[in-house]
Amino acid sequence: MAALANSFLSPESSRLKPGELSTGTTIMAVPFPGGVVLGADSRVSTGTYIANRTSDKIAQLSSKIFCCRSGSAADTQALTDYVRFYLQQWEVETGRNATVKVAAHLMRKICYQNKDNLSAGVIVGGWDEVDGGSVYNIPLGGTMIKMDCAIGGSGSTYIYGLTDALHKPNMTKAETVAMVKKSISHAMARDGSSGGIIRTCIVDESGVEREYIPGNQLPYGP
Amino acid sequence: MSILEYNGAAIIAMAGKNCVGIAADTRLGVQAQTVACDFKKVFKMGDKLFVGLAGLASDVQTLDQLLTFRKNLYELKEEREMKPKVFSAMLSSILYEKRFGPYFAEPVVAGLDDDGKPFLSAMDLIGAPVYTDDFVVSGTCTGNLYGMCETLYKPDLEPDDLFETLAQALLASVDRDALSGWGGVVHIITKEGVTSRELKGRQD
Amino acid sequence: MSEFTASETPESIAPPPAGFSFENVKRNAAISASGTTGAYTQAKAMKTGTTIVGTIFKGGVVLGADTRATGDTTVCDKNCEKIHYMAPNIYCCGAGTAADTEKTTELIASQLELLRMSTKTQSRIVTACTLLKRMLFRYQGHVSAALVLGGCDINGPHVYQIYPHGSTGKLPYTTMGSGSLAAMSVFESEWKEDMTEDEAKGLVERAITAGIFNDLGSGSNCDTCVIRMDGSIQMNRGALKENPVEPLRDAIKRSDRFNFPRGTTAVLSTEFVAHKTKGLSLDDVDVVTMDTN
Amino acid sequence: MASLHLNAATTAPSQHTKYPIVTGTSVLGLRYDGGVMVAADTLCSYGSMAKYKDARRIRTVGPATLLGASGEYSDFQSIMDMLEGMEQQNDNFDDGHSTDAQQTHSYLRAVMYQRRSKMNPLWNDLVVAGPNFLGLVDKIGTTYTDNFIATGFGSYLAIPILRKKWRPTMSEGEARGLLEDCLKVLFYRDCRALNRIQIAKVTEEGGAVVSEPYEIETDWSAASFATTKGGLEGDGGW
Amino acid sequence: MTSLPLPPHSSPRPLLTSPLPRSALTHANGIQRLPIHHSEPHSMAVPASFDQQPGADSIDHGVTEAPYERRFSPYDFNGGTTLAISGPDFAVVAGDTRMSTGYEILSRDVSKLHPLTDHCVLASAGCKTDVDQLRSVLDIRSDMYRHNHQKDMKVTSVAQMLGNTLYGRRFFPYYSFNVLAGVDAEGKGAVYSYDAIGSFERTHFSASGSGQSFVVPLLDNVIVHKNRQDEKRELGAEEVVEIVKDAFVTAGERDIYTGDKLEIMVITKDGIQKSTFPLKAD
Amino acid sequence: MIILPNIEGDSAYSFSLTTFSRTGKLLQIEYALNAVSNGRLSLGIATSDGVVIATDKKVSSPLIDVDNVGKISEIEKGMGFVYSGLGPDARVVVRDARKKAKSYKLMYGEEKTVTEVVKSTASLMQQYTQSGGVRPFGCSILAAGLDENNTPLLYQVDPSGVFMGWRATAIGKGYVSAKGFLEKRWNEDMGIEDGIHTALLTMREGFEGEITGKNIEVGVLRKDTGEFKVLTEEEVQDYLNESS
Repeated sequence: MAALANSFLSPESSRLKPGELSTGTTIMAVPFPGGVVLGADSRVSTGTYIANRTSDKIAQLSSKIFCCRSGSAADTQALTDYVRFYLQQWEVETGRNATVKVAAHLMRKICYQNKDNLSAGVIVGGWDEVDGGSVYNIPLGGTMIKMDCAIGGSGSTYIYGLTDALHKPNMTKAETVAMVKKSISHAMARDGSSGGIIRTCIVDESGVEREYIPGNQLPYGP
Repeated sequence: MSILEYNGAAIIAMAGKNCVGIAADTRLGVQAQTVACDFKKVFKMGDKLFVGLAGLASDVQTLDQLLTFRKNLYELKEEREMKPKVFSAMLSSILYEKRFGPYFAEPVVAGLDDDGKPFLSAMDLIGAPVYTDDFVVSGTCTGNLYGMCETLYKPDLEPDDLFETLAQALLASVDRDALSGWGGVVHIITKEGVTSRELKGRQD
Repeated sequence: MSEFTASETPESIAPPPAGFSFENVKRNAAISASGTTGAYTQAKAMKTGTTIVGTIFKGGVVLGADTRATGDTTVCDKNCEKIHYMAPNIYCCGAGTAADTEKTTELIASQLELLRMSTKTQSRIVTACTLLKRMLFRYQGHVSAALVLGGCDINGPHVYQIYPHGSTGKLPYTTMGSGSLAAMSVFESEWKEDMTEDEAKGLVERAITAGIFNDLGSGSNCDTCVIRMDGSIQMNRGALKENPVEPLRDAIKRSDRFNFPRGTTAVLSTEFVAHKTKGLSLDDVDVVTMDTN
Repeated sequence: MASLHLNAATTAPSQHTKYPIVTGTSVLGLRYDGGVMVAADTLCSYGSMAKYKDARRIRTVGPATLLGASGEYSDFQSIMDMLEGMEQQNDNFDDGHSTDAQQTHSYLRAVMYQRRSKMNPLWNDLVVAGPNFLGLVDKIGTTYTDNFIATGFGSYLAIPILRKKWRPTMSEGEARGLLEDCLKVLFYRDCRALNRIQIAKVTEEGGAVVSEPYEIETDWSAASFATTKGGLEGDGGW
Repeated sequence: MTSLPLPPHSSPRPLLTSPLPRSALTHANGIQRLPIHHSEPHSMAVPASFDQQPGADSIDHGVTEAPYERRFSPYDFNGGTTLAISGPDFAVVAGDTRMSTGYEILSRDVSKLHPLTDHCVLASAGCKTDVDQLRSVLDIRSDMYRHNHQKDMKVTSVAQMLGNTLYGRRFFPYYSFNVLAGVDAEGKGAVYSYDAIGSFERTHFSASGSGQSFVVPLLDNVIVHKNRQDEKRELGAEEVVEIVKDAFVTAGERDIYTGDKLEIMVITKDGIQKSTFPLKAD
Repeated sequence: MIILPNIEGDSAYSFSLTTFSRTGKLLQIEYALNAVSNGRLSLGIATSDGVVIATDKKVSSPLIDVDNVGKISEIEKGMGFVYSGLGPDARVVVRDARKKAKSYKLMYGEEKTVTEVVKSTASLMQQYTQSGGVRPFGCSILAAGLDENNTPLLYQVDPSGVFMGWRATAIGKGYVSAKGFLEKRWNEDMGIEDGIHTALLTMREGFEGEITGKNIEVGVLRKDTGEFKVLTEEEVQDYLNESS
């Protein structure tokens, strides 16, 4: 089965140790003029057992910077803990709010330096005074790429076409939110490792908005 | 084959009325070949405290020495006898310290508390303790030993009856295990002293 | 300057430095590889098998566990304790390798106490959770302890699940161990928000019972532990004893073949060693009244 | 053809399907007062992909037998071919005989055992139900009959519920409610399950009937689910 | 048709090949090796394993693998204990009714006892599918015998037939642990004990299956009177039945695969008497 | 863990500051004892059913928040320390004792007896009189605890590493007269309640200003519960009101 099963897993999941928890996951982040929308499903699994069906894969790194986690639950949790810690230190030492770029670079550095030991793919997104809303994708290995529409996790393979079709430059906040929810719903419908509910996080100058879409109210379908 | 079964052993400890007994076979083998039939697996750690070690013979002896050393040190330093409970906790810590490179030995502790109550414990090779008030077993034929003890154990046995129960449980078990046997020894610990008996067992 | 420095001071002897010792690792690897008929198999440590669960209710947390410990397919301990003390307001259920759950919770409990003594505040569940996950993550899953951590602090009642690799999740209810699916089936069909204490206790007992009767790795009794927001704890060892062995034994007309008259066993030699008395006590002395005439 | 066989004999043992490709998850079945009910969802996965969402995994065989399958869907289809062929023969003979559930069960056991002995298994766990029969055959031919049966993940997540709540006197409505509850739990906790299901029943009077697929309600409304957990305080929530 | 090219790296088929993947050979997990008669060279032991993913048991969380995503093994281990004891004019045979796999109980009421004739019962634990197959083969053969000879098979004949049937599958054995009990032509109790590939002997008593080790030394002690200097006495069927109950309660306490219900059959020249006794369900 | 200076280090300062004077005295230790005598008074009384330790925690300015001042520390269940002398030094001692007590508990599964704790504390203090690059501790410790037979014990540990058991004793400023007072008051069948009152009376002797629950601290170890507890301000005040 190994060969077949793995062909449907993201590279992050295929490197899991036996019995390790995987976030499976569909994660997504899209900037819009003035802010950014992040979204994620909520399924955490071991094998095909769902260990947690309502987890929160969007972790806050600083007041307006968030990251979406995919891959090993343990690795990504430890990773975000470290970045969160360094970022807070950085903010205290410099007396400034960290920019998304700084956060992403920190994340990239740790991912790259520990690439042999980590199975983590993350998307860092947020709002800062310098760049407004911005999104960086850091897949397995530690590459860091700034993106206009970033998706990740095992479920993302099912929605590349969909997001390409749905994403337009300069969408409004409402349009972006709708697009994120729709895309994730479609990934969850096809990926056995994604599921549960959708959590979104909208960050702009005015603050942070978290939203919870129950599993029976997903905007799936045409 | 697990390395724990390299030399073979069968050890039981059982509680009686104000007494406690510990029994072991005496075989030392190298896999299926018997090398000696007077190998010591039960060690006296104090007047009312015995430990039985089943597993790789070299680790059995190393652990015996280490335990004797650590116990003596404790007694010299604290100027008091080591209680079975404390000994058991110390043994568990010593074993767990080597969690990732364990001694290949599974111990059984039997003793009498200060107030003469039986104390029993057993551990796996990394020190997970099992405390019971009836019996504990260890060795290469634990299935046999559990079967015998589970059926034969009765609470509040007198020292002499405890001996018969232990001896029968041991002999019946080792006779169905290729890796242990060749005679046995039973120590019954009471308030007054320790009675040690050598058993007549099959030599095959 | 060296003549002025003290040579290494002998460290006080008893407790060795904390942490694992790896001195046998190489030797053991050599032994495992040395088998004449192929490598020796890994020596097996005792597992808890286990069904453990935790849920929050309106005024606190209920934790539950079965009491069976297994070595391979044999029951090693019929009444072991799987709900471990962490702090006066925090308890933790452990599944996995018995030694690991026992020692990990013990170690973190002691760190928490030190922390409490220096901060003079109640331990928080999140602190316990973080200490545990850090330790487990450090050992990358080799310390195989799967935990359900529960307790109440100023932020309310909390239940966490902690996996051996060091990932955690905060949930209203969770289960772990080989019986976790059986127990989860009960939670998923019966759990509801804001239960009363009795409802929560009943639910936990049913979940553990589902594990006991449907999962072979779990068995014997059901232990529960209620931790309330008012700070009180109710640890209930053997809250449910649904399958005692005594009625079965009592129903059997026991054969007298199970009794051994004294002398049943052939003995080669007998030796009695009396305990050596340490010093003399008043019992050893004849007390004579002093002649004061 | 001969050369192919000859060749195979001189090389390594031919590798048969050792893993399934298009798979269905659990099938549940239980006896109730008056008949037997079987339930399953309609999903067939391709690896971890939820590929076919209208795969009917419960079929009728003859007038009064239900067959539910988890595992490889192609193997199930070939089993159905086989059974339908047999059914056709029964009709052709026109002697009034039709194979009942117990006979089907027994026949399937023989088929499965034979295939496993050739190291070329049919990768299915099959639930066979008749008006007064409920049995299981797995991919190596293991069989048992019981008052309730669950395959796949159902044996971990549904059996505990069934053991607790099943009664021989259950009405049809109760039985259906119980099965739907079990399928809901499976949907919550099995990555390969779907909330679109089929229920089938077989009774003495009515024979075997399979429902059209329909969706069951799921509940995600608990406030403690909705709470944000990945906040800055880092309370280990995630 | 042109012949297919040899797959790369394919090795010639070994002579004595086990139907199991090679990984299973090294995957010794206690009960997973079929017991083979002692005279067999060690390397000939046929392993039987429930195929676990390597390392899956290092994390004791139960189901970490999907039911359909494990490698195929033609064997399963369904657990259970069987036991038979012979007496001067009776034989007692017993088995628990739990059927399990891995850590699951599949069913609580599946009999391990199978009467072959009016005076002969086969008790088997192990892999249920092989047990079922073996039973049907024996049923067919004993029916044929009856039709050919116009009489029931004697226990001695059944014993020989079972041995032959098992050996017939020497290189793809029935993974079943068998005990045969009955009364022979003289009316004496007869118990036969088997290994998985047909080596057998008539013994005083026999036990096999997952709880074997808990029961055998006990019967040595209580029934056979080994290592005992007190007086030996003959045991009647009733007393033996009570001893069997005690033995099974013990096995149920310590073996996770034994439990739910004990089924006992007492075989005398008058036929088979059945009874049951409850065991623990955890 | 106390990180001792690296002995193999080649720093020019890595030699012991505590060296013998020509007259055979270790002056640094004597100076350390002076630091203790300058510290505020602490005293302890072992009675038949418990131990009481008490200390003066008067502060130099009314602006200091006394709620955060504490000189009595629990070491483990049923054991407490009080010090006179330098607070920061005492903190190091307390932390070390707590850690060692915990690791003893992890090793042996039972609480470390007060005698063992005192021995290891004394050995820590001794090491600081003989190691390179460090100075002796500027504090003495009174330790209250129970031995394995549940007998209440009171120990004193000095900067030199000397330790001794007492029935009642005092350290810090005015310890001579306090000891004299205790010598008169102590008797064999004193109970813990008596002990607390005696401790308060002794504290009151030679106390500058009014003694209140705010400016003294009392720790009580009771034999029956086996627990050590630092009394709250109100509890101390109640005892004070009772005795006056």
